[in-house]
Amino acid sequence: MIEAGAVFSPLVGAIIAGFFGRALGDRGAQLVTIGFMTLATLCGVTLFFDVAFGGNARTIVLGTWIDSGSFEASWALRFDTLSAVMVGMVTFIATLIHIYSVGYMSHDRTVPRFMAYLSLFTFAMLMLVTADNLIQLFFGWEGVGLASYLLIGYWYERESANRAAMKAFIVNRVGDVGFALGIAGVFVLTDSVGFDAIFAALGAQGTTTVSLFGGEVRAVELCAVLLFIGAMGKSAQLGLHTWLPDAMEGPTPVSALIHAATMVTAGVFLVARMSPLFELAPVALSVVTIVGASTALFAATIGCVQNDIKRVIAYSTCSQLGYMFFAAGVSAYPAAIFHLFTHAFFKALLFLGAGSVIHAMSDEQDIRRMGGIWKKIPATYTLMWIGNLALAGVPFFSGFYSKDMVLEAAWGAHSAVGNYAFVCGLVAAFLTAFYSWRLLILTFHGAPRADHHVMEHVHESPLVMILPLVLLAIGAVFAGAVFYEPFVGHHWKDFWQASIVIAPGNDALENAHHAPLWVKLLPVVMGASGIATAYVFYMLAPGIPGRLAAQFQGVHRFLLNKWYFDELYDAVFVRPSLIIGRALWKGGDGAVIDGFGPDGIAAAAKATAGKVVKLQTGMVYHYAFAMMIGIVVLVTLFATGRL
Amino acid sequence: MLAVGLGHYLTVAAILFSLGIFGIFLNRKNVIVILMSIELLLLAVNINLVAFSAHLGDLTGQIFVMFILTVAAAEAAIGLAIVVVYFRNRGSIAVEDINVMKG
Amino acid sequence: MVAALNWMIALPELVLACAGMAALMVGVFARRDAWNTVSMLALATLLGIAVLVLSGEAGVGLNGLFVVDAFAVFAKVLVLLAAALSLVLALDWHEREGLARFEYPVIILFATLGMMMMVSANDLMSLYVGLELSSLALYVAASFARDDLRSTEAGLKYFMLGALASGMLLYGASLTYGFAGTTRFVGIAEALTAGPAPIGLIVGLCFIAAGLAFKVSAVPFHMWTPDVYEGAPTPVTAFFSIAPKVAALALFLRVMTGPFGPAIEQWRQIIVLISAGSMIVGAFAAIGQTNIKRLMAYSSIGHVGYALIGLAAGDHAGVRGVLVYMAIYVVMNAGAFACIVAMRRQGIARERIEDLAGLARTSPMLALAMAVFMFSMAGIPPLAGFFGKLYVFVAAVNAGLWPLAILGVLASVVSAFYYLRIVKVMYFDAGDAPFDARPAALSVVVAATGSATALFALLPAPLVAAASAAARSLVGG
Amino acid sequence: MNALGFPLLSLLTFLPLVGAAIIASVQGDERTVAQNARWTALWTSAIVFALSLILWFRFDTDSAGFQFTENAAWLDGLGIGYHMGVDGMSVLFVLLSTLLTPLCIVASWQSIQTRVREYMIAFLVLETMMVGMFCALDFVIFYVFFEGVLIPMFLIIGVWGGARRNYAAFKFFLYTLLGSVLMLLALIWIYLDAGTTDIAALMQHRIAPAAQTWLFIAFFASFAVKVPMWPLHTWLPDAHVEAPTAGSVILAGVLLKMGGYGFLRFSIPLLPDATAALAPFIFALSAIAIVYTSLVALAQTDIKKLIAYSSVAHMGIVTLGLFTMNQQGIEGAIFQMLSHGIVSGALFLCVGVIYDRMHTREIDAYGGLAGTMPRYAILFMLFTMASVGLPGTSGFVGEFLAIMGAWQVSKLLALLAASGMVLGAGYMLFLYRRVIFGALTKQNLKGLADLSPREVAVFAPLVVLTLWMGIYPSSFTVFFDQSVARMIAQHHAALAATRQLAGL
Amino acid sequence: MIAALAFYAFAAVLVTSAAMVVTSRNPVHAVLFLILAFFNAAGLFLLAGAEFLALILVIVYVGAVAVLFLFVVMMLDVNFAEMRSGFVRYLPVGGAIGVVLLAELLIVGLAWTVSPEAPRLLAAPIPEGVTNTQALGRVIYTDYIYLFQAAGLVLLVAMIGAIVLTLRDRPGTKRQDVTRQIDRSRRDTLDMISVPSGQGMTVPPKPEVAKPESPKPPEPAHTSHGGGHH
Repeated sequence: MIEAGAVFSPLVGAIIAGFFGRALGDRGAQLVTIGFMTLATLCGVTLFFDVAFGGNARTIVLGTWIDSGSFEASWALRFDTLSAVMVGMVTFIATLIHIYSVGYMSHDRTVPRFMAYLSLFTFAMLMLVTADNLIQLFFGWEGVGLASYLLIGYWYERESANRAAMKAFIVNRVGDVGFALGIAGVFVLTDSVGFDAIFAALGAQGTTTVSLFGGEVRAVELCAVLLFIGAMGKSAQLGLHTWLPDAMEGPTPVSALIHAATMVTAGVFLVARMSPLFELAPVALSVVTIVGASTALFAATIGCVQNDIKRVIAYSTCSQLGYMFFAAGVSAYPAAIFHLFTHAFFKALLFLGAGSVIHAMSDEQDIRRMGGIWKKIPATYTLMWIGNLALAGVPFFSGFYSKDMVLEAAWGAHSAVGNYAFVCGLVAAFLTAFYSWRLLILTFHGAPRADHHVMEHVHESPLVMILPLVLLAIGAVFAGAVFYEPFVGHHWKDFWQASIVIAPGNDALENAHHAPLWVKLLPVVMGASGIATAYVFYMLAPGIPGRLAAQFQGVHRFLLNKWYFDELYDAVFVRPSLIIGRALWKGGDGAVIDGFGPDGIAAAAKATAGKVVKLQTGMVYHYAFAMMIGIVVLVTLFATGRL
Repeated sequence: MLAVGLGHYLTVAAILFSLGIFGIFLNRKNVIVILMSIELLLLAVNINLVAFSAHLGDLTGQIFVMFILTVAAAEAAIGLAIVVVYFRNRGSIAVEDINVMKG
Repeated sequence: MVAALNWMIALPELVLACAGMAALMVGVFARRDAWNTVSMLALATLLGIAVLVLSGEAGVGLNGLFVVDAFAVFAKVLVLLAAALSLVLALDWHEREGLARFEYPVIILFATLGMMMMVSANDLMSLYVGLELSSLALYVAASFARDDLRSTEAGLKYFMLGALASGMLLYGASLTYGFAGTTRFVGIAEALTAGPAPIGLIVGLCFIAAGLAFKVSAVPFHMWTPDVYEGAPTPVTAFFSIAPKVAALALFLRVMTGPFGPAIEQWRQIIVLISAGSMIVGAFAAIGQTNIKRLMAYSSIGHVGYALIGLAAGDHAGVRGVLVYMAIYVVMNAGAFACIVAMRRQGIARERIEDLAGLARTSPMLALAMAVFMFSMAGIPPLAGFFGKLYVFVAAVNAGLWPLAILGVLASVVSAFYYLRIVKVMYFDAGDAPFDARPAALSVVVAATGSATALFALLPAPLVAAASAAARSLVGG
Repeated sequence: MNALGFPLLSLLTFLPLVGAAIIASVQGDERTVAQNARWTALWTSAIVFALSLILWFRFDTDSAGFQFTENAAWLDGLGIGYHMGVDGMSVLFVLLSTLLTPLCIVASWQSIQTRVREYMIAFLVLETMMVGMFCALDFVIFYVFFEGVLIPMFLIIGVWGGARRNYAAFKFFLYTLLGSVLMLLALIWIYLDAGTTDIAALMQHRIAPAAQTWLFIAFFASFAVKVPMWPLHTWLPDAHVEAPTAGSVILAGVLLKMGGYGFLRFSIPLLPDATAALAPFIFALSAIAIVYTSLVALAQTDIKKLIAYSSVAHMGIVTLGLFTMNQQGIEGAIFQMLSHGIVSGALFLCVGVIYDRMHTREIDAYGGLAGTMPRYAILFMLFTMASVGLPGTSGFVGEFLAIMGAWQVSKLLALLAASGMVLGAGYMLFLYRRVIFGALTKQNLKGLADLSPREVAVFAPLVVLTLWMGIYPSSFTVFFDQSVARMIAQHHAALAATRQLAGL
Repeated sequence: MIAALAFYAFAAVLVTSAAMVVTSRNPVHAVLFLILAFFNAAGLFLLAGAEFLALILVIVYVGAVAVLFLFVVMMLDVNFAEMRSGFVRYLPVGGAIGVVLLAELLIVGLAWTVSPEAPRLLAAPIPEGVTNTQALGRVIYTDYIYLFQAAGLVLLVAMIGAIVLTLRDRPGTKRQDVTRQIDRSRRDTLDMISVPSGQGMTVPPKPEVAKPESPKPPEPAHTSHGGGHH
């Protein structure tokens, strides 16, 4: 019952707010959704402690869903440590964001719709994390995709919002193709889509090979890579990341909830969930590591030059997701999840703080037009500081624990890819600290760059917005220290139990605990130097960035334009699709198929008809002539042959 | 060579028949010539039948000829009647003018 | 030679001949109001004869010149029905067009008599005489509107080409006689079984086939059809398109499967050729037509092509197919022509397809009936026309005539186009002024044929059983 | 007769004709006739639907055989009987037909104002043909209904259609006719080979493998046009665009399924060797269809045409699934057909809603409807999502199962099938964005009324079904589980037998 | 030998005149050539032993049919033609087809075979010792009565047809009214007046009574020969 309460109460809230929103009014809808979210949180947090710390893992089957031959997927709620961590985190943060939204969206015209979408999203996310089989996971997966689409495009009158929403959905779909095929592969391999059955059957299938485009590959590798492609889409990894920055078109609470704390981490969750599979697929793990590490670095480079406050944080999210992935890639799933967990708090904090800033600045998002407002909104300022400290991995904030753990694990893998990840991670840590303080300084310090009209209106956000920030800040400060030991400590196995499997020999996590001191210190040093650099650039010598940009114009533009990924995709996929579609329509369907098919045949028939009719001259002698020809032909054909 | 046999009669009939056919589709001017050509066709048939009758020693051929003659006479009557009414309407019986309907 | 006269088996023909002459007398002496009287008399005669035909017994008579079997009975009933239907169509039309002369029904009666004789022919001579009797009557009927140029032109063309065709037929008959020494169908068959057919007989066969192909208007002997159909008065065209066609096809069947039965391998190819040609011409030539009678002419050419598929098969299934096909064809064609006869606006008969525009609004039932006929002719189930095609194609596939079968179905698609065009004009196009009120008799014909066409699928068994029996009497099996 | 004691299937089939007869016999001025026709048609189709629910409740899902069978003599000379019955593969299609008909009639309540009587008659006749076709257990009977559909549909497109209705109606008619007549020849061949056209008996009949290829091609000509498969699909966009709303609904909802059903009922079971041999060919065409028509859909400017092209793509998934010859693939295909019947029907209704108000189907004429028509926007969103196969809606299950099936055949095939997920999302969202989202700038759109209660009533069952089929699809798949399993088993047995023969 | 010479003579003239029928520019000439052809065909018939048919051909065809042609040709008074343009234009194709046909027919005629079964199948062998006319007369009203009657019907139809097509019911034409003719009584029409000789005559005035007209021939004369066969 409590399980169902945790998962389904957001749905109830969404339905009530969505369909009866007009009757309830804004306030009513807010109350209903927040009420149900609170209920979910209570259940979720209870379950978190019960399952994760009480060891009461369980699965509740609700009913059959799809049943076709041996393909059996049921609706079920699976609560093991992994799920419970996620459920607890998701419900808690989602509730805070619901509350925050009351203030942030207070001037919106369709509040019930917004609240319903938020709750709907939460429900889908919960279905995702509590799935007992790949199909239900896919349901939640797509469900959050839908909610994300709806929320990004929430301001549907804005063309850019619509584009961003579509982009998010479609890019995610590309990943989903991989996911779906991965599921197909897993199903064919193990004849099941339920987790327990899959994991049980995997052992015997470790060496099974399948033919692929002429070659033979190990089935588990193929499945793992395909599933990871799905994860890349949702978690905005390099190549499929383009939607995430655009997704900032959505209202800020959405960015916080979906594009920072929860949905984007679904990919990491998936890899952790499928750890028994990935453990059998070393190549796939290497791929995960490389992609994750590259993303971490790549996104951080872009983050350094972006000017939109939300986009900077979005790229930071992208980068942090890369950390999680390469952690998972070196088999340090607990580290990945731990970073996911802490990241959820500080990134939500950052986003909501940014939202608060935007709120204060009359919907201004460009940090070049901010500055000098730290005194006017001290609470927000403080909270943003906390968030950035956590993000930069400054010691004893939560980010410090998790990021260090991730980097140590990468080092601990003692492999080439592990080292690559370690190096990337270190550089990214430096960049992270740099852009975090760039953001802080540009936003709050210096001379005000906004017009005075805006400046006059700068005001502290209402309590309903600040309160969630405070709660998140508490999390951002303490979550790392509190949960370090159970999540990634020496006895992590007692905590995670069967929900995460690490094959013997993949000892990155264990090695991390025995990392030398320089490994442990280096990230902190990188973070500190990043902060220092930012301080120099933007506080002490504000001319340097401009000069650097002029000096390395190519690099700067390259970074500013996000490595030209959008342009590349536009040129390679989007535009050609439209052009080809049009060509196939007019040329393929119209000219070729219809031209040679129905229309052509019809025209030919008409032409034939004209010719046949012309034979009918009306002249008797022609008719007689035709008869003669007829008889001569008949006689010639059938008689003379018999001479 | 001089002994007259079945083949000779058939040859004559074949030539007549061909001439009749020829007459029908080469004639452009007068419908009545077509009717006459048809009479030639029938004559060819009759010569055929009579020759076969003689060759086989069977009367049937001759009986057939008799009925053909009868029917052909009736046919000629109808044909000429139609030609006459057509002439009344069209004022011409040139074959080339009989082309109101076509296509 | 002992003459087995057995004239009683020709009783229906005798009665018909006497009735024809009696009708003539009535017409001559009754003077003014003879049209209606004689028409009614003729109608009654036709129906009465049908009963007589049905109740008659089978056998060979009149010194072996005449045969009555289930096949003949089937064909005769069909001919009589067709004649009666077309006569009903003529009742009102001829009066309005000033053609209400009593000779018309008399001529129809004699034409019908000739057709019955054709159907019952058991000898080349009776074949010829019967054929000529009906042909002469038809020549007259075609030019019956003697003051109308088109009608007389139709008569003239029909006559000239018809005479040519009978010349060919006779030439073939003479060659056949010369080979077999007899004109009796059974004798010819016997002579043929004795050994391989010599070239002379094959040539004769070709000529006879050509003559008969002319009568059924099969390609390339079809050229007269469009002109005659267009020129003749519409009820006459209706008559042409059904009764002589049935009779000639029946004769075709009998001649090919009877006397020339042993030479099936030779004539099958001939039939395949003319059948294919007919289907093609019937499908394509009608596409551009604007005159509906002309369109129906091409349509009838196409239908003959389908029917000939059954003949090409030449077995029980094939003959059955032809008979079923023709029976259905008679009904739907009569109905279609009834609709065409009803196309009269402000006293003037209309023949253009465009004149049907908007019929679905002005006269929904007529449009519905016409649509039923058109869909049926296109062979769309569940209408009757489909079943005709089905039986024919079954025969074709059974006999392994794949090219013909494939050509047939493809041609049916092409021809569906122009049938649909008529439906389109009636239903899709903008309306015009309504047609004049049509006489009740016409409505009855339309309703009867229309419902028979539409509902045939409900009770196909009687017709099929009769056709099957008829086919059995002709080819066994 | 059957377990019910009365001929249910015949009743379902022919009851609409009774309604049509009643409508035809109504006299009076035009308004009276129209109103009468509407109500009579609605009542008739509603009663038929209610009766058809008996099938839902009384169908024995544990049996793979034919149920509710009826037998009667018919074409004596050929030994062809009137044989009706349903099995798991057909029963749901019957229900789909009986469900969509009353909805179509309600949907046409106001949009059809001319020749209402004929319209309603045409729809009832159409229902007869559809139901009859899915119930037929004799090949000839099947064919009769299969072709008979053309007549009312031709009239519906041609009389009540749009500007290019002539072209569309002719194209539709002749195209499908061309396909079917070739099947007719194959049918006749099979009949002569087996001596029967009874489907149950034909299942036991082995056709020589050499002949199967030809027969398969003939069947293919018919069913592939109907489905429609690439490159035989071009009639569909034209027909859809020109047909009135309800016509499009039936066309997409039921008529396209006739092709898939035909493959399922005839091609696969009767011609196992040819099926196995030609499956790659079908796969190739299906895959092309998915990618090709999706791309074409992207370029469309007409709402209906876009949805029509999406139908072709979705039916590509169906044909692909059908020939995978595994449980997931075939069940996915069947489910996809059912789902597509509901979803694309609903989408066409959605188009109809705005077409009734604006009388244009150009995408560019719309934009920003979300503001004025929120209820409509929600519905449209739901069906859009169902169309792109969002889990939880009916569209997901079929597509996903078909992909599962395809994977077992070929990885590349599965990839191409799955690419439809991306492209489908592309064009559907593109459409939605341009119609519903965006700023409401066009003046004439500002006064649009949201859905009326009547329209909501039409959509309600479709919404329920879309979600029901998405959330609890087992209640549908259970109907055809057994039949499909049996068919697959027989297929493999037949192939084994052929191999054995070849081995000897 | 004489018979053979006669055959060749008849045949040659026959073929030549037939050719002239087809090719002559003046239709009247064509008819006359047709008559010539008939005469020669009759000669061939005679040679083949079909005397009766030869006579019939001359009497019926030349006497009736050909004359009818002549009659109609002259009645319609068609001016005869300049050189036929089409004739030349179509000659190559038409000639080719015609030659092919002729060749085929000649091949057929020259390589004639009779079925071995034929002697057994003869329906009416020529009886010995009777004239040709007698032999025909024996069967034509017995074995072939059916055809005979049917031929009569053909002629009847021809008659009806010719009448219905060509007879004009012109207003004002006087028509024979048989009933009235029969109903006439002498008293109405005739007054017997005894005229004293040498006195002259005065006719008393009396009401006008339609005089019986001589019946106008209802249709062209050709039907009359049809009647001749009955």
